[in-house]
Amino acid sequence: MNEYLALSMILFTIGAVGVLVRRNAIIVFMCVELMLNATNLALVSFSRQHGNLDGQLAAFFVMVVAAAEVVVGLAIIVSIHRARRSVSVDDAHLLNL
Amino acid sequence: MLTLLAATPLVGALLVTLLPRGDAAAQRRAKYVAFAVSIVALGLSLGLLAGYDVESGGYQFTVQEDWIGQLGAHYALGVNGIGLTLILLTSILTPIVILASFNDVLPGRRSANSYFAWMLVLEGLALGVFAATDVFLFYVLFEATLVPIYFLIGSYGGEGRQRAAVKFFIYNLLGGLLMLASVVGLYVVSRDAGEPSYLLSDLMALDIDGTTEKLLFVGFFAAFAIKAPLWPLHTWLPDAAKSATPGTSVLMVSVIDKVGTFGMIRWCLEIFPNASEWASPVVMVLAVISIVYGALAAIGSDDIRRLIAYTSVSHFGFIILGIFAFTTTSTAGSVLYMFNHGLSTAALFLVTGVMIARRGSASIGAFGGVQKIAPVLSGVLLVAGLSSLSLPGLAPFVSEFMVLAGTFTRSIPLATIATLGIVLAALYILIMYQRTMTGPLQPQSAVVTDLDAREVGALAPTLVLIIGLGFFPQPLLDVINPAADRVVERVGVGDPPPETGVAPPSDDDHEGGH
Amino acid sequence: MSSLLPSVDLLSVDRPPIPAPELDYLLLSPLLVVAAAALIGVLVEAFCPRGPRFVVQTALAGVGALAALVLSVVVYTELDVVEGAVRGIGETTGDGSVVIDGPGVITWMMLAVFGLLGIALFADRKLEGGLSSFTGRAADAPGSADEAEAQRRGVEHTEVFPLAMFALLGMMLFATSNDLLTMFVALEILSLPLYLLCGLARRRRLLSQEAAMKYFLLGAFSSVFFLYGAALAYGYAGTFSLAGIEAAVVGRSGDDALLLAAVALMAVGLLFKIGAVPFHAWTPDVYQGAPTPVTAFMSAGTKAAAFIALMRVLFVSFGGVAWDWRPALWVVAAITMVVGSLIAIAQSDVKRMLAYSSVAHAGFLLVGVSGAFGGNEGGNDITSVSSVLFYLTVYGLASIGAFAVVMLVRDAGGEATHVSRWAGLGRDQPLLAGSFAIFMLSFAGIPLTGGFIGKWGVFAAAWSGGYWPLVVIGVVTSAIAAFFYVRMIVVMFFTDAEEGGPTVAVGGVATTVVIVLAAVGTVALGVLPGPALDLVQHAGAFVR
Amino acid sequence: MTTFWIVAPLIVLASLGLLFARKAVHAALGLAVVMIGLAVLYAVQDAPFLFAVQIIVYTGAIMMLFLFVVMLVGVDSGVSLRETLSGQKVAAAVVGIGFGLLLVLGVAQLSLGPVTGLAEANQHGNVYGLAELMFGPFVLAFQFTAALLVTAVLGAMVLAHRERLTPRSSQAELAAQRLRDYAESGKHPGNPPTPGVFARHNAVDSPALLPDGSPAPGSVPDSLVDRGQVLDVTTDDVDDVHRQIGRRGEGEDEK
Amino acid sequence: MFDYVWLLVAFPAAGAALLLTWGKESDRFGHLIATVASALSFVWGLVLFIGLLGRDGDDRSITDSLFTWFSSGAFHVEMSLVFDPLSALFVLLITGVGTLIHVYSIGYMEHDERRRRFFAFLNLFIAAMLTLVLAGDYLVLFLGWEGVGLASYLLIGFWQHKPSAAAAAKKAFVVNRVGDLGMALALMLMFAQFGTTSIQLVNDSVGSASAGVATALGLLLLLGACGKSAQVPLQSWLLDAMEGPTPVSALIHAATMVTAGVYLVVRSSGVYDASEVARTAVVVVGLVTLLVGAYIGCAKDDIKKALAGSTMSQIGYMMLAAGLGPYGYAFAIFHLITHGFFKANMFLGAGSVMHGMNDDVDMRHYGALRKAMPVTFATFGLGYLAIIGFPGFSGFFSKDKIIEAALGENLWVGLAALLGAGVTAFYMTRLMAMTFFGEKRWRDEVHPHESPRVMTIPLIVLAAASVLGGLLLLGDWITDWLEPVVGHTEHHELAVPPIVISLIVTAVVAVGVAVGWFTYGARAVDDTAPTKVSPFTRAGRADLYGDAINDVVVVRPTMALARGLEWFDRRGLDAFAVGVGSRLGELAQGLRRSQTGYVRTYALGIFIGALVLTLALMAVTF
Repeated sequence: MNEYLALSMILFTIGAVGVLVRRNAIIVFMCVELMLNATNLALVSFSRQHGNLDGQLAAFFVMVVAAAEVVVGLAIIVSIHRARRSVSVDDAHLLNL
Repeated sequence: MLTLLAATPLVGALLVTLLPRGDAAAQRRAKYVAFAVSIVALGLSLGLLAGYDVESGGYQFTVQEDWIGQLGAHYALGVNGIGLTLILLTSILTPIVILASFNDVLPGRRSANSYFAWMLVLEGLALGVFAATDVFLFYVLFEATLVPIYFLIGSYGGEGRQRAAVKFFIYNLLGGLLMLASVVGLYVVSRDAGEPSYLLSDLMALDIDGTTEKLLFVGFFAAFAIKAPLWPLHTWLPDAAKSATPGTSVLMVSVIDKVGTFGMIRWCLEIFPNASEWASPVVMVLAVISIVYGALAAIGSDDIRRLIAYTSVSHFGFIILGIFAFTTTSTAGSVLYMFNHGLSTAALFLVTGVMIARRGSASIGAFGGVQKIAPVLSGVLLVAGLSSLSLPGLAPFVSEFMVLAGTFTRSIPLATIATLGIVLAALYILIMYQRTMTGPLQPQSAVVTDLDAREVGALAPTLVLIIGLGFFPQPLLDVINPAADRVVERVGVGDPPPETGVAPPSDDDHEGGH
Repeated sequence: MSSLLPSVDLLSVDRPPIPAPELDYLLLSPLLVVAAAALIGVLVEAFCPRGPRFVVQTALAGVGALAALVLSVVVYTELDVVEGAVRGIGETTGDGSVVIDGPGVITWMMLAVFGLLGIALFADRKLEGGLSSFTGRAADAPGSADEAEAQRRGVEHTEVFPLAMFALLGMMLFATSNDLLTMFVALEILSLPLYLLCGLARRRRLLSQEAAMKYFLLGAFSSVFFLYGAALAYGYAGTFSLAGIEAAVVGRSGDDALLLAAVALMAVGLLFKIGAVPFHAWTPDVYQGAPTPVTAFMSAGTKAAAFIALMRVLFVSFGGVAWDWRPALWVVAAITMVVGSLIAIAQSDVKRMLAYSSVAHAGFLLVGVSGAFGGNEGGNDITSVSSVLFYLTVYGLASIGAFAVVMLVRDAGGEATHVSRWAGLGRDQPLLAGSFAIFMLSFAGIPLTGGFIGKWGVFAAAWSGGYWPLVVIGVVTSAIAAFFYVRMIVVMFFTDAEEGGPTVAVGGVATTVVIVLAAVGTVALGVLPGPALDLVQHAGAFVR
Repeated sequence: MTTFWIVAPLIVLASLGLLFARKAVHAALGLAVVMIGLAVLYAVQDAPFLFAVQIIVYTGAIMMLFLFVVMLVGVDSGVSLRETLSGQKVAAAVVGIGFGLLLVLGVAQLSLGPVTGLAEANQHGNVYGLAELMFGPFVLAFQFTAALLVTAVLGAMVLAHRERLTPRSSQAELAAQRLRDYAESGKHPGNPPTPGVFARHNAVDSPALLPDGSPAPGSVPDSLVDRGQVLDVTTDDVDDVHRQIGRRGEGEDEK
Repeated sequence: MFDYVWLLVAFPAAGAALLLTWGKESDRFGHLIATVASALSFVWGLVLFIGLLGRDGDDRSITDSLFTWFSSGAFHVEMSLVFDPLSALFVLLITGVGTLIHVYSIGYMEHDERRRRFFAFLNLFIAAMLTLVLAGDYLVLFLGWEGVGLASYLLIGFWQHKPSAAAAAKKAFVVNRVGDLGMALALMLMFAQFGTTSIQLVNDSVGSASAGVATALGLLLLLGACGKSAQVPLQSWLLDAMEGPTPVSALIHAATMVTAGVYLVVRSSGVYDASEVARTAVVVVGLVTLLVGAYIGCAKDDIKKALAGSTMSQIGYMMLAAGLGPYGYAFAIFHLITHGFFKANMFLGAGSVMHGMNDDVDMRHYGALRKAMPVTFATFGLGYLAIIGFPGFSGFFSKDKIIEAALGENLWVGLAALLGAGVTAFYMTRLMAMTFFGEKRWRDEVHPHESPRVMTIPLIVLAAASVLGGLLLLGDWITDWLEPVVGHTEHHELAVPPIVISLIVTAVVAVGVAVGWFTYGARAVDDTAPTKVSPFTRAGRADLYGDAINDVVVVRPTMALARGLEWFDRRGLDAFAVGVGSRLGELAQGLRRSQTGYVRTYALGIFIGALVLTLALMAVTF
């Protein structure tokens, strides 16, 4: 049980670090997806731990949410790419100070 | 009655705002209306004085309505002798200020309507502040007074007005917010004791835990000390006074700053008597520093308006000293001092305002020998100045002496150092007078013409009052004394008896000659 | 590994039927009506010809929000008193996944009002020469010929109205979710439309898109933290239900580390939404880049919903470990106030300034939350919940009003948001500038404005909880914060206009109404806050 | 358990690809591996339904969408590899390691007690169990998820869909316009049509058609004409072409 | 009758008020109003005095309480006037000399366009001075005390266009304020100690207080007296005060106001009786001033300054006498009165000389005026004889008594007083010689002439008084008269009979006169002051460096402190307050830079926040 949790946490952390270090907006977004997946793993594990399906259902919802989020997110990324020909998150820093 | 009194200027302000603007005639009309309103308010407050039962003292004309029940806030008004004195001061000074400000040159093409409207707003709020017997109501009005002054300085003042206005605002707001913390704390204390209530009477009945009381006291006191202003929290005042129009300065220093000292008596002493006593050594030392420091800084000032501001710092030191000496004499003296200082500072600001406006400079060095061409102006300045240095026979003397005498019974060293203030006062006034008015007429100050009838009309009442109260302060003291008594009793320190008893002056002695 | 063969499960026959969940449609009606308005909006988008579409959408959204407001009031009157440890009103529905209680319904009302005002701003088509503030065609590259053509033809994205209604739905659901899963879904429902809306500005589209992307990436990032926290909480308690978690916490049935990690991570997601330091960094960029009507709506609505959710989670589920999270929240509140106020001083753009101001206000609100004061026996106290509710109302009103004013102060390049461009506004447009001054004074907490009572309330709540040092920090920060509000007044009233200063566009009736309502509301809540305070106090505590 | 120890390292390795892969495609593939690995772990943990959904929705749909976008913006779209923010990587590494350690050591080491297992919950089958929840306590969440999906659709529409503002000009219109321009301003009408223009085929042997439908002379290489290999153009063809691309053009012609 | 004591004050006060507020039309007759007001006061004073004479010795103190000035808590101050033998004498002196000087001024100020105001100020002075001496309460006394200070200020600076006059006026006021510091503290001490400031009550009960209190009171009052009476160390203003018109110098800075200090000491006899230390201090102050004043008087070429030095010196005598306690109070007052006559006489004479000399004050430009101004010469000569103590003249009696009493107290004190008498004779002889004898040294454009009648008549009257003032001592009338107020004790028996002392004094005076005559009368005097003079002369000319010392010790440090503080206030304290603001601003700018615009930085912030938050929460459990 703990090992699932540990794996989930490791994945979560890798995802978080990825958000910080990757500059390609798409990859950044993939990292967020990785974090979501890590969460799902935790949910599923806890579900088995507690012997109820709430966790699994939550994981299912997360997938749905993730799907919607991906659509919106990728649409935003694409529209930015269309305007700037770039998907680097660092190129978008007109708003500062 | 009190509501009507406070509402009159506010309604008047609205009226003045709504009057048509623009050409000279419209502006003149606005001025006349504003003046008339302030006269009505004066009449009302004189009516108040007439209706006030001096014999029974205490709070009169009380009004009490629930306002924000959840907070325990009430719309509660009432005046005792102290409040009445300051209400009188406010309503006397406002028409004078309005009259004296008739020809103020406003920056840009700003309209006189709003200028006078703001003044009336300020008057209304100030009257409310002095009449409030609910902490919350008081606080609200106290803070609200910042806005009109802020606009009066920032919009109509002279050079550096924006900076000065912001400084004024932030400085005072900081104090006000510290007080807010205590106001909030007071709610909690009062709620924990039962129903929340901000009524003065309810709060006085509270038994506040020692540490909490000190904490709450500090918040209140900080606000009042900034407002008053007490060294070292005074630095906003010279700047504000320098940049404001004379009328604004008068309202600010003579009226609104009194809220600080008034608040110390009304709220700090009444609600937190133990903490007040606990803090009094420190406060008294600060007050004495204020006295000497303000006077010295005034001596060193070249700008007339800053000079007057520093003198006020010094005078406020006296007032605060008297309050925290906790004797009936000194407390009553402080209240009387508030009134007198209001008058003398008003006269000083207004008459120097005339000089400065005509000369176009506020630097002492820009004048010289003005007495020759403007004897009336110079005479008024001299009388105002002499009252500021507390010459016996002029109103401030009595109050200053009462403060000092009361303080002396409490602390001889502090009273002694404070007395130094009277020497320094002579220096700052006379040096200023000497350098501006006497000597051969300087060519550059030849533009200073003498006071005209309107200006004399505006200033005369202050001078008459200054001289009159110098000899006959007792009627006012009769109003003040019961309240001062009560405050001192509340703090519970009590007047120290004379060290060496003398046969108490029998009544025969007093009325012997008659 | 039998479970790898699901077909076996699917074929079994002896399964009891799943009972239909009990839904109290009356209680849910505000949610449903908003959802309906949004969905109908989508249909309108598909089937209504372009000509009347804008008007239809506006009306639809407006009616939806208004109906939500009315229904919320109706619902509020229907709520029953729940006597618990502390008095509350309301009940749960949907098998406990949504709780319709006093604070929640009041938040609904608040949100519905904000929604109405926001819609009004969305609908102003006078400012851009007959067009709304939103880009005509988001798909066009900024500056392209297509865009110019779309502009010329007056093409508009009327989808913004359904999107706004979805966001409103999300906010309302967020405030009344009674389990973490619903809360997460609500969080996403409110976030996604806002991400989109942020990117749709007509002017400065690159900035707008950038804002959208930042908001989106960071929003997604932080909501994952929330989700992970929720997962850990589930791990701790074995349930997502707030009440279930509370029971577990009270019984200490799990491991503290898990619990506290759950609190912390969930807090990250929620604090992000309210814009607390150090999770605030998106606020200025997004507020500045987003179309101003969106900023107005978002600043008021998101904050309200997120705060209620935050308090619901902390007070209901984790009230038992309040001693553990209060110090942390304390520190966050203090840092938020200080940093928000300080950086605001250094701003020269009105929208950014307002953004940092919103950060500072998040700090002040957190002061009220940190106190975590649920009231004494007497019941009629200023509690954390009631004070925060009141504060949110006045903040939201002033914020929407202020952004509405920002919309009107324009020059050739659109909104003139640089502070210096506002010089002399008070002389030319005394009423407009006066309204803005009222909002600023309310933000600064000057008496006779709602902001003052609001501040008083949160401070009272914090002090009641024994957190007076935080109150002191709060008041000192207020003074710092006052500096930039006051500076706006200086610029508008005391500074003479520069050459070619901004011209104030005559906004549509809607915008004017919004400004007037916000100003009147701000003053009314300052002078006579009694009824409103009554309302928020009557709301009582959260119902489980 | 064995499955876990086989799959877990794979997952971690694949996930590291997200951190270190230079190309977005590689990262996406790494993520796909992670997802599939997770699917396996779901299956191991008595979550057959999620196993399926993970494969179908996540790996199947979401990852495809990612890859699609990656292709759209260009596989090699230039995100420079030089770090622009100094210290960002170090800070991220430090914080990440700290965070990971904190969670793993602080939280994952706790004793959760015996695993209850899902035997009971799954007694009527996993899907049934989930359905019971979904249509029970979480029905509202489920229903409002619809809003999420509609939003997503709406968003995609708003950001990507370009409504046609003007009807597309037919070739006939364009040609007519060119000639009008020539008549009015002497602007060169351009080269004569090349083979395949207006024809049904692009092949060299189909002659270009003139606006009236007749074959344009010289549009087919002479050698082909000589060999008689020119595609025959019938009126039907022309009508077809009209029907396909230029209805309005035809109408105008008739006028 | 005695219910109307207040009329004494009211006449001049009303006159002053009338003249100050009345417009220009009163320019023509304003001076008459003032003179009449003063004269009325004198007449009324005379009536009252006679009324007092008709009463028993024990019943000669009439308290007239007008109204309660102020009353609060334990503090109760009556606006009360006391008419008793002491104040009666003063009333007569003040109103009498005052009226004469009013008359004199009519002529002296004839050509001054602001004459009306001058008379208003004179009347103000009379009113204040009368308040001072009539006061039944120390606070009322203080009112008069400051009132005369104000009048003095206004009159010294009457010619405001002269910067020196304005400066002198300010200086007088400020130095007096230093003295007032003592007064004010004494008043407070009285209040704290006795709960009252009534003169009667304080003096009655001071005996029952501790000696320390009495000493403190005595010293504080002495400080006040020093300021008003120009005693060392607060003497410096008097010489500058000669900037005022000469009648002012005569009235205020010779005859009346400057003697108020003596009056104060005598009036507070109860206090001084109770404290040996305080008395000694008074003696020392008086003695030092006596010598300092005399020394300065020797060195001045300015006729008014020489007279001013003399005034200081003579008041020193009075202080000395007052410091002797019951032995000397009466003699102090006696000398005060005779001095009032002859010094007023001489000042007015000096004014007359100046009037004839185009306002030139330098004696080196005079000489041989006895022929040009015979009346002035004659009256001045009589005053001269009085002041040097020529036997039979008033000064002879009064000074003699003081030296006698001083010798009775302490040999050295007596000897010093004796020395003073000699020096007085020297410098007065010098003055006489330089002014009226010798060769004429006038400038060509000057045509000395006798003053008009309106000026000479007062001179004549005062000269007569100077001669006859000694009559007051007849039959110890003055000591008996004052005894109910101040008490009187004969001094210790002297080793030699009083007549011997008189002879010794006369001899010393003769030596002084001789030295003076042979130095200045018998020899020609330079018409410019020699510059190569001994350090002693230089010191005398520089007022014994009194101003320099004040300057170095007090004025410059104070002004430097004031400027420094003002600077500190702007650049230190305020800059600190503002600095806190700007530091915050800088901090804000620094924090603002954290907003880089890079989304990854923001994400890092969130991540760090998450880490710290988690850590913080979990730290609770670890």
